[in-house]
Amino acid sequence: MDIAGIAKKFIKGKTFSLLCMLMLIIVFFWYFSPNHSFLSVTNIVIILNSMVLFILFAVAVSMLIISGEVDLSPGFIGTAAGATMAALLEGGTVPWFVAVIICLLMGIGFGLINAVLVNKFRIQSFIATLAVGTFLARGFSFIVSGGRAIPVRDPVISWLGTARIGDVVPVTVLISLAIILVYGTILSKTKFGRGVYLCGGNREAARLAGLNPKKLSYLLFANSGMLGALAGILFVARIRSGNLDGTNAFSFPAVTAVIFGGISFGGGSGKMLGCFLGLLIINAFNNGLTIMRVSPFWQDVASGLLLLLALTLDYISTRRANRASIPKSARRLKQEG
Amino acid sequence: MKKVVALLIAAAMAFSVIACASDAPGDAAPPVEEAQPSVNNGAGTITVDVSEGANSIGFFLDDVDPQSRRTYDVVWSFMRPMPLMQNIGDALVELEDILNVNIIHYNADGDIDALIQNIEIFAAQGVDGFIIVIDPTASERIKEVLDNTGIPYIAMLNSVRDENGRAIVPGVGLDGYQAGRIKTQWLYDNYRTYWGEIDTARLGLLNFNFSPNVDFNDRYLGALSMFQELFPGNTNIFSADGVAGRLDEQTGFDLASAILATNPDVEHWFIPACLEHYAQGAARAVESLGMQDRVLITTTGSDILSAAWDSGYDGAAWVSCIGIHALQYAAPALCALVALMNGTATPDTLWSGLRAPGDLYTFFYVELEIVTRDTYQDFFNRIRAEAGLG
Amino acid sequence: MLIVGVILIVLGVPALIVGLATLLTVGNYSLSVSLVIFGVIALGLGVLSVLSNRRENIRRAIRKVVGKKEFTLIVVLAVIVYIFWMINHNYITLFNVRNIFNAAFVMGTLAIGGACLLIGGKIDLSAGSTGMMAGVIIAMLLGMGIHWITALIITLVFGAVTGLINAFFVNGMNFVPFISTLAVSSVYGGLARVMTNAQNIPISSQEHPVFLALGSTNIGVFPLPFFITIILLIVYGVILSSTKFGRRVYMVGGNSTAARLAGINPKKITTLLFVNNGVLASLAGILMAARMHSGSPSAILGSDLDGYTAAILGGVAFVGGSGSMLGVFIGIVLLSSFQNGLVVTGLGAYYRVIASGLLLIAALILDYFRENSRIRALRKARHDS
Amino acid sequence: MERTLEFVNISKAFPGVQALNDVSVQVKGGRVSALMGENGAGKSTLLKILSGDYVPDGGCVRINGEEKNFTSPYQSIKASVSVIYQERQLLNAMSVMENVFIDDLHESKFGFLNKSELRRKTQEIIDSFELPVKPSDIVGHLSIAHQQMIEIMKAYRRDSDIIAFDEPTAPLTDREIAVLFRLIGKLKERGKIILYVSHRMAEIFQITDDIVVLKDGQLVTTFETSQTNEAELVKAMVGRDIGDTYAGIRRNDKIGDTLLEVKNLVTEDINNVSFTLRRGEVLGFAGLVGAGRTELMRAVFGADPVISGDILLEGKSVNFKSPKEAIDSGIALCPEDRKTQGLVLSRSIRDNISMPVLPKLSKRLFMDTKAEESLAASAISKFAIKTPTAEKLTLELSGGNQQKVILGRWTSNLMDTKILILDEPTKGIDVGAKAEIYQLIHDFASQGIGVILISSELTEVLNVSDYIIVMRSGRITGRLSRHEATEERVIELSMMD
Repeated sequence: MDIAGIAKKFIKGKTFSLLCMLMLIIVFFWYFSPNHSFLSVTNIVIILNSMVLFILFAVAVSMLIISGEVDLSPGFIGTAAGATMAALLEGGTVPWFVAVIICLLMGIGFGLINAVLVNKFRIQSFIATLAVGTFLARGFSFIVSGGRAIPVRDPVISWLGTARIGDVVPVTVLISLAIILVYGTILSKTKFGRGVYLCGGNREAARLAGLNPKKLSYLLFANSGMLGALAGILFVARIRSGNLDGTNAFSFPAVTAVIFGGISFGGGSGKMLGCFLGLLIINAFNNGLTIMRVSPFWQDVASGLLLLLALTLDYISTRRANRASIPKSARRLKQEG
Repeated sequence: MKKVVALLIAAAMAFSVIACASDAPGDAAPPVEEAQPSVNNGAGTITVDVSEGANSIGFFLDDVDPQSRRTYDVVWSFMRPMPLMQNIGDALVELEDILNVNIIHYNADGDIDALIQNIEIFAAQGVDGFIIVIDPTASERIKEVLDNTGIPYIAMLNSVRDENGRAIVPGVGLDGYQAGRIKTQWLYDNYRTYWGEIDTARLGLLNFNFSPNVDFNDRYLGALSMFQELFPGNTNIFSADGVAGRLDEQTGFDLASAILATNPDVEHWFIPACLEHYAQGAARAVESLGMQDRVLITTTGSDILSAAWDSGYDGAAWVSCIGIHALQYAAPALCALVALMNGTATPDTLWSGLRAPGDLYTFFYVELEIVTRDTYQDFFNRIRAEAGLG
Repeated sequence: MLIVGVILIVLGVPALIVGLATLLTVGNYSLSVSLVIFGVIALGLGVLSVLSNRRENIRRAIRKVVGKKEFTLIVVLAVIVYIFWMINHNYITLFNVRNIFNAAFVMGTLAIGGACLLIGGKIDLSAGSTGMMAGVIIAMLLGMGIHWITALIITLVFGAVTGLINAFFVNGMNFVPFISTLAVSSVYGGLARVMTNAQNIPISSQEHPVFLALGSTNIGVFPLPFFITIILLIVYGVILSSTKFGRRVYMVGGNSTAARLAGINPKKITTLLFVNNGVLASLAGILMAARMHSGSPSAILGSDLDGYTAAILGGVAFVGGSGSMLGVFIGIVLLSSFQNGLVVTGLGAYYRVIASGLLLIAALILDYFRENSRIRALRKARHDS
Repeated sequence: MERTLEFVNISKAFPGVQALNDVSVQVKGGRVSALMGENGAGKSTLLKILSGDYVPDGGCVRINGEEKNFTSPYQSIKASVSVIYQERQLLNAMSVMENVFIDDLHESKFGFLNKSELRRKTQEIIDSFELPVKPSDIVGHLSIAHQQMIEIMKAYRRDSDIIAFDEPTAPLTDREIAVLFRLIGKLKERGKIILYVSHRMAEIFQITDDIVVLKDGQLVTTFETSQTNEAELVKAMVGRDIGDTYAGIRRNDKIGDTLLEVKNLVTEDINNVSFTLRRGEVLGFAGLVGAGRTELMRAVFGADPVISGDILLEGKSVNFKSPKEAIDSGIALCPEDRKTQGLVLSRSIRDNISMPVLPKLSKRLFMDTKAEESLAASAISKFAIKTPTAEKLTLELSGGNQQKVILGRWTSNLMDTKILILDEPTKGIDVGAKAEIYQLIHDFASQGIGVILISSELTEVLNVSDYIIVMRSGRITGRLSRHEATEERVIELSMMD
């Protein structure tokens, strides 16, 4: 394919429109922020730092959305993992890596509960994960911590939470970037990733072509639980205590970022790069609002409108794509269906 | 048509950004001139304690005339949008002209990680001081981040203590445990005026709690310990932990109504609620069960109750509360911060006279006074007068 | 069947007599009452099975009743109430029953709107914040001295408008319902806190005694707000079961292609359902404001999840097309008595969180088996033909 | 006034296939007119144009002389036309009376449903249909036969002037068929226009007055039922100059040893089927829709659970729990419905071709994109798939090209397919592409692959397969070699009980 063809395709693609929006936001806030501090090195690092936990949740949720499901429980699993981590480390007897492994296994456990409810009992994934998250995981975090935020004083974990490489870039930022890079390549370059797209596009056709959608669903839910737990661990490392509000409120923004990044509902398409750009846009936007000293209540309003805008753009682009290829009658059914 | 909608939403967003940028307290948009050389916070030989001159609510002026220096940017940062936090914000704004400061509001909407991030953001913006609710669940980390910024700060509401309980940050707040004890004490001293003599063996304690929050938990423990001291051997103690619900009236209503209705053998009830929302819910539950003449409710904080009294509420059960005017917090905190920013005081010299033995810095405890329907007006007026707002 | 009937009667009668006797004399309250209950049930079943043995139509009537979803729900409700009653006798007192209803009216009103939407094949997660906004709006309107009836109407119209907005996004622009309503809910959350500066807005009892009475008067055992919920349940029950519009809601939820073939416009129906849900959500907010004498930006926010739990417990299928208002009513009472019972029995708060989760998951699994058994019956039918 | 229904110069094309080509048919009231023709002859397309599901590219529909063009099913219902499809559109969770009166619920005052009226009217219709069903029964709980009768009742209740039946008797028992025919008789007396589509010769000769024969989207001829016989009808239906399409196939004649042996297989839809497939043989499966051929192959392929019986692959007994196991042992299945079971429409041709061989394509950790691209390119060239690049979405391909992509998937260089099962491979494909596919089938056979061909097109099965098995309702009713098999014999076997 010649360069012009690739370029034309790129322009029409989702990544380009995301980059434009990102530029728009950067320029807008660069201009308005007091002495243009929006683009200062510290602020960029702050933005990346604020994205760390969101990246983990977004990666967990994006793969599931591509495969046609949705998961609202990682935020709550994160809090449960954080509380368990703090409880395990309290006595100082349990070494940190044992505690980390236990928490990750616990995250996988909650993920598997989600998988069983969705696959075995055919419960719709969003109500099943909501139930597991808001009740089971949250209840578990209260029980394991006895209702109080246990301080964490383990040296390695506190280092993890606060250390900065070259005194600028926090370790957690590097971890999160590494994770989105690894999962991005898995999704686009490996056969497992290809399987996620194929099962998301047409589960029965994939099964008849030798893939195993059920196993994949179990794997993805377990992975989502694990990444949720990992985010919980990083959260505890950063604030050095098992706070019980923890990352409960992170599930919704993660799904927002994933949709914003062009991963369409009902699976089948969308890339991890889009997801990263979506996150960058949302966090840069929120950061900008804070710098301009916008009251947080208005930030709630703005983040709701941001998601609606994302859904509108997704609607317009799918409509344009539809008009191009599917015969009219099939499209009429698809739209009404 | 659908494209029109997308543009509409984008416009709505742009409007919401600009609208709020303009009405945010303090002129946010114009670029602040280059930050001054870093404020000399507490260097050198300051020994005299400027806060000695503080009046009973803790308001004082250091010897630097506020109008002679530039306007300081002060960030008021807290975790969750509660009525008290909002009122403290408004009280700080009232003091802006007197102390020549510009207050910037920030609330983390329950996300402690964002709270920490935003300290760094504001530090990078070159703000001059923080008045911050240091959430006890992450106090070490928040203190560490604040110290790294080198910007003076005053803790609000929650005291910050190290492992062996020493206060390590100057702050203004309320002694939750003491508040719990005072409420039960008040109920004990005044129940006769409402009920006359009663069979104290058939008296019950309905003790609200929201255990994950350290402050509410202290109030719960204080009330419990005082009740056990006043009525040794009385086992009618019922704890109502709202953690399964939310911090709202419905949870207070459900818990109170369930416990009150299913323990008929308890004739009279003390309800020293730890949180105003639960007290309001309990008051409605008592009214719906027709038990106004057998239940006395009091709580910490007077925002909801004073507003209700203003609009004519004269319910028989919810009779009193610990009077809290936001100025009681705002005045001492802002004055102390201004002194730190002016360099006329150091964290060590603030309120040195009031320091509890063993503490590194003083945590200025707000006076706790229980107010009733007929005493709350002049309590508030006294506070305003003492804060120089007449 | 005859022998079973006889045995049941032989067991039932003595149990009833002994139960009544001990109740009046010895007064070991819980044992004797249990005996009475057991006696009554055994006797009743025995008589029924003996009768049905002889007359065919009685057996068919019994099978018809037992087969219904609502019957299993009533049995579950009875068992739960019985267990909680055994643990704490004061669970069944006039006051506590009234508490159960008082805790149920917000969840109930939201459950009605939510159930209608589920039956029509859609879902709305913004009901909670719409209700909260309504509470805030009516408190502000009353604060301005507007007569409570006009304020009530304005707030209900606000609810309808939020419904229209949801309908525009879901029907007009094909957004995925649960995501777009979540986004709208976040917008309302922020707006409410901006309008109220995160404060409670009190409603003074001097100026609006009638409005506040709306929230606190009782009609027999039913508090007025729950009484309104019951009336709504009856009205919606009738609409859904025996009006043309009602049946079309089922059609649109069950098989939208078949509905379209019958000339029904699914989008028009679901738009009406969203508007209806907005109005009911704001009614819940209004009644809450009346009960609590204030509009608060933190009220009702989590209750829409409870509403859907009650609807699902009540047998409303999550995929749409089936469910009844009678089932929803039982679901509401079941959920509220369950949550109240947990408090009354003094179960630790943390375990209450897990218990309500297990209840929702159990309801979802029950829904699966109910749906599954129907499919198995269908396949068996095909096999026989 | 005598009712007439005319299709005037109707033509309709789909990407890659001309479903109807300038068809003109005239049908008069008071008569039952049968529409006959093989699968893909254009019968169902004609009905869908009548029902407003499809809009014709050319020509129009004239009812009683008046031109009508329907753009939605509801419009045709309003114009008193009822078409009863095979896939029933019923509301399973609702009662019989609500389904029957779905678009005409009787309202008493202020919108309330007049249930008693509704129940009375439904009972009337139920009595005339002689069904052991009550108006308030839930449709979902009824047997398939009864559900089909309710679908028919819907049309009967509308009392439409024109009623079209598409294979109505497939799920019905003989008693219900008799009831149906009596009702059709009554409708005929009331001067209704009745179109009747069926493969069952016995029915055609029992109730229809005249027969319209279609083939490859064109009108062949019309008969008076009384003037013609089965042989003449079959000849008209299939009497294609067999010469060109099939004669040109370079057949494979090297048939080797037994490749696959299935003994007494029992599943939910199959009872006690046994057959053998030899290397290089093209084994044809004929039968009507619903005879259980697809279910049999899905069981062999491991897609549906097997209750009892065993399957021997090259002599070894195998028990496939999932399609993956079957594919790894060299069995490939091209499913009946390309769009919902064959392709992932939202992905590219390359993705769809490389699906089953992903493990072979990944070196160490990552996918070897070059190898994948060359695999796709070779498949595209081998099957002459008309596409600019391998990145084109399968969504945008024609029926023929989509089928070739699936064939390309199962016979790509990295697949060592031993057995290739083709389920209706030429459904909805133009005649030209069909000939290519037939040649490919025999090329595969000559490479020693055992090919199983399921097709409802009589001539295709007869001319392409080496050996033919005929099935009906889950059982094998006949086995014929290519030479002894004739259309009449196969049709007879596929309708025998």
